[in-house]
Amino acid sequence: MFYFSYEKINPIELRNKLINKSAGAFVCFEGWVRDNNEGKEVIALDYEAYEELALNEAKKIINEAKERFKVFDIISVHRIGSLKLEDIAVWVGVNSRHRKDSFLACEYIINQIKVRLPIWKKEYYINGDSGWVNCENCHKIH
Amino acid sequence: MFYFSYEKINPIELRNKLINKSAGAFVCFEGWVRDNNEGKEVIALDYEAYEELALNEAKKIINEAKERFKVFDIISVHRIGSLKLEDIAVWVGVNSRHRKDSFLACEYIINQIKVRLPIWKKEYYINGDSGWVNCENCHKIH
Amino acid sequence: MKKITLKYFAKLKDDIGKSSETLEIEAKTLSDVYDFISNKYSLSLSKEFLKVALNDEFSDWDTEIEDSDTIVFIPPVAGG
Amino acid sequence: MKKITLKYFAKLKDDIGKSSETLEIEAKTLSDVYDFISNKYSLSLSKEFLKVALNDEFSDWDTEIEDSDTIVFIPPVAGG
Repeated sequence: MFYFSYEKINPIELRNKLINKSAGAFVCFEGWVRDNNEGKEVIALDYEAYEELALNEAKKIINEAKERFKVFDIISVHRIGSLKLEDIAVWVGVNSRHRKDSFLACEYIINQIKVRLPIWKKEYYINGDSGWVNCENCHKIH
Repeated sequence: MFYFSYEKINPIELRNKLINKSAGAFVCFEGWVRDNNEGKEVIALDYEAYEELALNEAKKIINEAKERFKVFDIISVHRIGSLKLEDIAVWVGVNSRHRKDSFLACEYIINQIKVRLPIWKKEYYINGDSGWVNCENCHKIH
Repeated sequence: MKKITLKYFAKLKDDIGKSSETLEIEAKTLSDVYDFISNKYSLSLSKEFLKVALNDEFSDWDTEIEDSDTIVFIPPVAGG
Repeated sequence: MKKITLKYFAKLKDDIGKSSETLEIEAKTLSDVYDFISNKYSLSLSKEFLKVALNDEFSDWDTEIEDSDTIVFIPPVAGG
């Protein structure tokens, strides 16, 4: 299951949804808003998503992970909107019988989310600048 | 930091100790008491540790992880005593700037804990039997 | 003429100044649509850095459009 | 004669029926100590499956003991 959240992500609530008597392992990843990126001091950021496509693509990613690894359940939530330092931007939790599958599935999910989901991040810097991450070099001279 | 807990492990409390403005990634592993092992139905278990040696060895494991991977902090807690299904037996949390280091360090720590720390698990089965895990084959005929 | 809906996100939304529009267009492929939009708004975003989606699924620039399609040009995502 | 402290855990504690003892022993190495204990309690646990700790650090069976050492024989740990 993947969904977007417009409010603060509550990690313990998500974790508790994955409790399963037959699972011996739980692995989770949290992506946090950190105070620096490529040498610039970050004070806040906005996440924006093309939600319809992201939801379609996230469903595929989760199905791929379930085919590749022996896991019971996968939950992932991505925050949208204005985030502050230390806020959770993305959460991925996996449970499985054995720990190796949870580690592999969790890392697979977050790696694929980062490259495949249409989610954009605008950073606000301490010097007053702001910018869409990864789109500073997408220009050409016409 | 590694320590033993004689009470239920509180995952959100441990997670919050790792909050760090410069960290972009947090990975945690939880080992849960599951209802089956090698085909037998488990209803509860006891963990026992040789604590002095385990604490010495855990310190080494954490230092090794910090040398190998670029992480900020590592916290791990192992439960001791009588556990019920779904209880957390062991918790490992790591934060880092980039996610790869957190994944690698977290998995390194739990793998090493499992093989190197003198911690024993006695399982209680639904049929009334019980036994120390991994010690059923350590006998020879004198 | 085909009637299509365009949705804009992130850098493209900022550059174009709106998040969606509906227009009638004489275009064959998704690539043609981007060329039209790029010209209309004097965009400096290179197509080579963009992906494209048709009706909420990833698509190819060569794909031919139909009436009432929804099209989204996707700037580079946030990555690691 | 050396005075040593032995601590027992898990399967060994169950088999021996106590969690520690202090005794005076005529033994040279940790291996000798285990042979003595194994004989004393008719243990069926093979030394090949055990590790041994001397004064709260892992050690080797060949290590020589000294007066007031603390020795622990370590059954297989719980593993994955």
